[in-house]
Amino acid sequence: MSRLNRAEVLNNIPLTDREFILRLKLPPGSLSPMPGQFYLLRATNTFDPLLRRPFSAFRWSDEWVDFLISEKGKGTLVLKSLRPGDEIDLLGPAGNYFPPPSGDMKLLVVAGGIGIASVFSILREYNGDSVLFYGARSSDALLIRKDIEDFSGEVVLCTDDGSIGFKGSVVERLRLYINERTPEKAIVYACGPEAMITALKTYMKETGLRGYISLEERMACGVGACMGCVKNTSEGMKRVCIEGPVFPVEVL
Amino acid sequence: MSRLNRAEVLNNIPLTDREFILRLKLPPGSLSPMPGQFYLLRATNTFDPLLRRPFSAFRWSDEWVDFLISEKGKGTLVLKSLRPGDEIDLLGPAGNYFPPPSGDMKLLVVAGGIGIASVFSILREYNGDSVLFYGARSSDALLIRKDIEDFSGEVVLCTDDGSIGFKGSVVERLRLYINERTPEKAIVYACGPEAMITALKTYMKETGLRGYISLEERMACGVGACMGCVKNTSEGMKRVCIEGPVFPVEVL
Amino acid sequence: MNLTVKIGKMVMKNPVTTASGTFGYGQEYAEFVDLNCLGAVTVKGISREPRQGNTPPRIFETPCGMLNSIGLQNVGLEAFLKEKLPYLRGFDTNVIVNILGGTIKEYIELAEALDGRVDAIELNVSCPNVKKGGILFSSDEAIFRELIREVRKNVVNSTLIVKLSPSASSILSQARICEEEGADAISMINTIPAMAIDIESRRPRLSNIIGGLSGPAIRPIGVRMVWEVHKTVRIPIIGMGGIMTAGDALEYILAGATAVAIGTANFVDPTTTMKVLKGIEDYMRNHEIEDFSSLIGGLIWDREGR
Amino acid sequence: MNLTVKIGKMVMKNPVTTASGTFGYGQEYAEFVDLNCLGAVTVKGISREPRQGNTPPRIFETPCGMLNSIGLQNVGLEAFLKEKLPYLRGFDTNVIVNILGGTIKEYIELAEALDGRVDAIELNVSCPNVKKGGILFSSDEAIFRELIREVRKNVVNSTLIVKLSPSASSILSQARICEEEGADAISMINTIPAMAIDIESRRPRLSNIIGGLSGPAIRPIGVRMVWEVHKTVRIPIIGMGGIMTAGDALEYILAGATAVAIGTANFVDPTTTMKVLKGIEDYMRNHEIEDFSSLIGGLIWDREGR
Ligand SMILES: Cc1cc2nc3c(=O)[nH]c(=O)nc-3n(C[C@H](O)[C@H](O)[C@H](O)COP(=O)(O)OP(=O)(O)OC[C@H]3O[C@@H](n4cnc5c(N)ncnc54)[C@H](O)[C@@H]3O)c2cc1C
Ligand SMILES: Cc1cc2nc3c(=O)[nH]c(=O)nc-3n(C[C@H](O)[C@H](O)[C@H](O)COP(=O)(O)OP(=O)(O)OC[C@H]3O[C@@H](n4cnc5c(N)ncnc54)[C@H](O)[C@@H]3O)c2cc1C
Ligand SMILES: Cc1cc2nc3c(=O)[nH]c(=O)nc-3n(C[C@H](O)[C@H](O)[C@H](O)COP(=O)(O)O)c2cc1C
Ligand SMILES: Cc1cc2nc3c(=O)[nH]c(=O)nc-3n(C[C@H](O)[C@H](O)[C@H](O)COP(=O)(O)O)c2cc1C
Ligand code: FES
Ligand code: FES
Repeated sequence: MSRLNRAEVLNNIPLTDREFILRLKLPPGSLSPMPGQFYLLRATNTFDPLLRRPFSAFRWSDEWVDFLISEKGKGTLVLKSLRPGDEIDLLGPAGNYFPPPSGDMKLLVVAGGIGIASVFSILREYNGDSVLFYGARSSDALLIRKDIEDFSGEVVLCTDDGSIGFKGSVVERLRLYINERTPEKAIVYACGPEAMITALKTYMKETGLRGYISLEERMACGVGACMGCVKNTSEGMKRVCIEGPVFPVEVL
Repeated sequence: MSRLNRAEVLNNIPLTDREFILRLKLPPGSLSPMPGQFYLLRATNTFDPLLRRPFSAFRWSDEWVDFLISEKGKGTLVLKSLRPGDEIDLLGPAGNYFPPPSGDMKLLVVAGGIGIASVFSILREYNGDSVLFYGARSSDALLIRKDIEDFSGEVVLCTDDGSIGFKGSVVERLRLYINERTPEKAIVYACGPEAMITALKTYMKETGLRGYISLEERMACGVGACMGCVKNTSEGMKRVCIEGPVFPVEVL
Repeated sequence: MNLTVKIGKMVMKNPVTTASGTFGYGQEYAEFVDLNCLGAVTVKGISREPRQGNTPPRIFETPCGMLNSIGLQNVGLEAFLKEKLPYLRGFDTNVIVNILGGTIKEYIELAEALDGRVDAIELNVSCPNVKKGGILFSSDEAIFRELIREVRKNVVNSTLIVKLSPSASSILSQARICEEEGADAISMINTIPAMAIDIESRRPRLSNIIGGLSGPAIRPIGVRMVWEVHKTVRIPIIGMGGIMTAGDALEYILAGATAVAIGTANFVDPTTTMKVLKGIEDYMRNHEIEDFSSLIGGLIWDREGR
Repeated sequence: MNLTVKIGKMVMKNPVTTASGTFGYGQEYAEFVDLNCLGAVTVKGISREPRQGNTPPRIFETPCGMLNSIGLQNVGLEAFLKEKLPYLRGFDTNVIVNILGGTIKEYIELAEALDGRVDAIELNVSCPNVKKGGILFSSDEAIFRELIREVRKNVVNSTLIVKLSPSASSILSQARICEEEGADAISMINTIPAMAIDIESRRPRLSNIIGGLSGPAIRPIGVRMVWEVHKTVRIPIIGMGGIMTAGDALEYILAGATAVAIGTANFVDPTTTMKVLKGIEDYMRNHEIEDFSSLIGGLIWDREGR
């Protein structure tokens, strides 16, 4: 089964002014993604926008895959305007994934903003006692509230403005949580904006908390050829599209 | 009333694999076009395609204008994929127009291929005894057959392959017509592919038949500023977007 | 908020002008743009005698760009002074006249005739020198220097701008020559020589074979060149090349441009100049910038990288 | 239908190869492309020692193009010979190795080590010469000539290709030097130095500030340069720069390219090479062309215009 396909848009549902969920039909027999993996999407025949854009597999079945997308610029604008029946180019699944937890680990799933798209599937796909820490600017920037309600585990919401849940960052809240409960065997799975990642990294290194963080970098090829998407790690330059997007916190 | 507007797509109806009729809503109080005038259309936010594309006003009311368009490349492909409710940029009406006939003239309307889009409105807008000569490769390339049936005047169809009407070019057929009838006061209004225009020009100059031909040239600005769309005429370089697209045959 | 900039003697109420050849003689766009709101109107290149320009086809669209080989069709000096300039003088804006010649003498005559009657004279040096067998004025540094020196002598009351060509062998040494010879400002970039072929007919898309590439495709090249020139000379730069939005204009400004010119974008959206102006104002408001000039060359960088 | 072309000693079964740096070491695209079907695989630039490349961010998209400042990250000569080359040797295709160095000595060592083990060596001359204070090998004609002469002495069994940079002061005189010094072929164009700025942070989009512009935006510039070089020298040209379709490839070929390389297009559609090859075949069939080589430089033109 090739990772390069034409895929039909099944539906495209706006969540807010900027965010939407795009559902693509998977060709029969496609590989299923793992949590943290992504696809590279390209929706036009013109060359502006030119390059494919990477998006995490947010939710999937054997027949379709959902992407939770936030409009940023030209590429995401094109995706936002897709309608059922349109066809687009799909390359993936790509990249590595969040390694499944072993045994009786406590899963601390940490998401900031649109980072929820990358980690949400962990709650469904990986067994274990999971807590979701999900933060955003304010309550209306917290997406997929219905799905979150449906999730049977513990959910901790945080907002910068305190309009819902904890007032402050997810990393602060995680710290409180850990200080209170000191879970014995915990593992962090995280994705979010740069500021959150930086704070989380510092905190995890301080405390020796183990886990994995999904990173973003602009991509050209998405297949490891161009060396465009690298991050500097303690093990040298690593390609986010191949050796990533998920990295153990130790190397960051 | 500004000539530059956003216009809503009212409908977009395929005629063949390549040809379609795009109906745009005109902003209230818009200027109406005259036969032979055109609009410059731009349907995307990206820069590929970059420039506006010129299309003749094919049919119009106070509320809308129809364009009869043949898909050639990127620009027309975008137009073909428009759906009702989409909004596009519209500049026009632009250019000069076919001068209305005076008195009891016989109107010889000559169209080759998609050139029908530019001259068809003459049959409706200008009074006079009109004959339509309309040629194409073969019968299925003859468009808007229903509208043509509804036209009360004389219609002469021509096809290169003889699949309908006269087998041969419209210019040959026009020659036969004139030789048979020698109309006293005739005036030609024509639009079509380069080969047809060349043959027509030669024939008209030979016989002294008078009339007007609508020309095409690639355009950038459409407002007379860039000097990109010129044709070399006996009166010097003329801009198709301002001094044209309609030229009296004498200057060509 | 102060948007005023000075280019030589010319004071512009805001940093937005038009690129020569893309805005006609102003009149063509007056239907869409209040010319009073522009910092300056730069008109199509003027030659001593009227010119017919090249045989059509003269334009062709390429990815995010266009080729043109207009061949400098224009009404000529006399008609410009009689028919076009008075119209523009009816507006509260500066007039920049782009000039071109086949000999240094022609340039001098144009400069003399225009000096003091227009706010600035922009020297288009991408013309073939008929005396030197058709080589471009921009491709020989000695001739380039002589041209600027001689024209400078004859431009006393107007501002003298030299328009650099990105295909010059070294744009940096040309910029230095401009400064040394007393040009008031540099404008850049002109179009980049380029070509497209119709594979069906096997012929060039333009009858002139080669044309100039403009539009958003070339913007990253223009921004780079403005940045390099800004680091090299102290005279002001009018930046252009693919500016479609206020954001694009601000890239040029942060790279070192004192003013910006809108070219091909006028074709795409005739109101681009006004949108760019408004976008710059919005940006200044959002970033609480009082004085436009504090943005010029405001790129933050260091040698180690960003 | 005969698609065979010869570049120096190297016989290519068809004129389609990949542009260095855009196809990894071949392996990355083997999932999408049958490497046996390519005329040649051109790999990422190799240096004597492994290189880490520049600090990220290294790429940025621009209108119809992209900037890159990879900074030549690569596995180094030894790992290439041990890990990458054997894999490629498993396919029935030519291997072209792009090389780069900071001194002429480094280039020579690379050439010596690769000569005879790969089908062609492509000299990337857009590198800073560390001995000469970091000026580019491509920006000084004397050093450029010396580099080619010295490397040529050491490339006896493989084909020697010199890759020209569009930012060279004169690409035509560089092409002449290549021919005079016995290079077997020229490849062109490399990326064009360019820049983009984040107006919110006021910082360059790339940590290296300047990057190379590639993609469809630059194609008309590349086609023009290939045409000019084709009129100037007799050695074959491998044309590249923004080729996205067979039609684009045919523009380069009609302008004078003997073979074509697909670069940025691999990122947009990993199967571009195969589509280009098929499109060229279709074109030849439709136009009843038996021998591909009759298309090379087949542009129809005359001095009067088209
Ligand atoms: C592995 C991976 C997985 C991703 N998963 C998702 C996902 O599931 N959902 C989702 O919405 N996005 C995701 N992203 C980010 C997404 O790829 C970018 O937002 C998208 O490519 C932007 O394209 P654009 O053309 O709309 O914006 P551009 O036109 O490229 O950029 C517009 C503006 O937005 C800024 N910008 C661009 N990308 C980002 C970014 N990532 N963060 C902040 N600002 C940015 C730019 O600096 C620029 O100013 C992922 C990225 C990676 C690398
Ligand atoms: C005043 C005027 C009125 C016009 N009215 C109409 C109209 O009513 N309906 C209509 O369908 N078209 C009309 N045209 C032609 C139309 O503007 C072009 O077909 C269109 O701009 C092509 O754009 P594109 O992006 O699809 O093609 P491009 O991508 O620009 O070109 C694709 C290919 O088609 C070829 N091509 C482009 N334009 C033409 C052309 N005019 N004739 C033949 N081949 C061409 C090109 O050489 C190229 O190979 C008119 C043109 C003018 C100047
Ligand atoms: C149709 C056209 C005509 C032009 N004519 C001139 C000219 O007469 N003189 C000149 O100096 N530059 C001329 N230029 C170059 C522009 O002034 C400008 O430098 C160039 O197009 C880059 O800007 P842009 O990408 O915003 O168009 C012309 C450009 C175009 C597209
Ligand atoms: C990401 C990237 C990396 C490149 N690396 C190299 C390189 O190592 N050596 C080289 O000679 N050219 C390199 N190039 C230039 C390409 O080989 C090619 O000359 C250029 O991109 C123009 O072709 P294109 O527009 O089709 O990409 C690189 C280009 C890109 C986009
Ligand atoms: S995007 Fe090209 S190596 Fe990762
Ligand atoms: S299209 Fe610009 S002058 Fe006609």
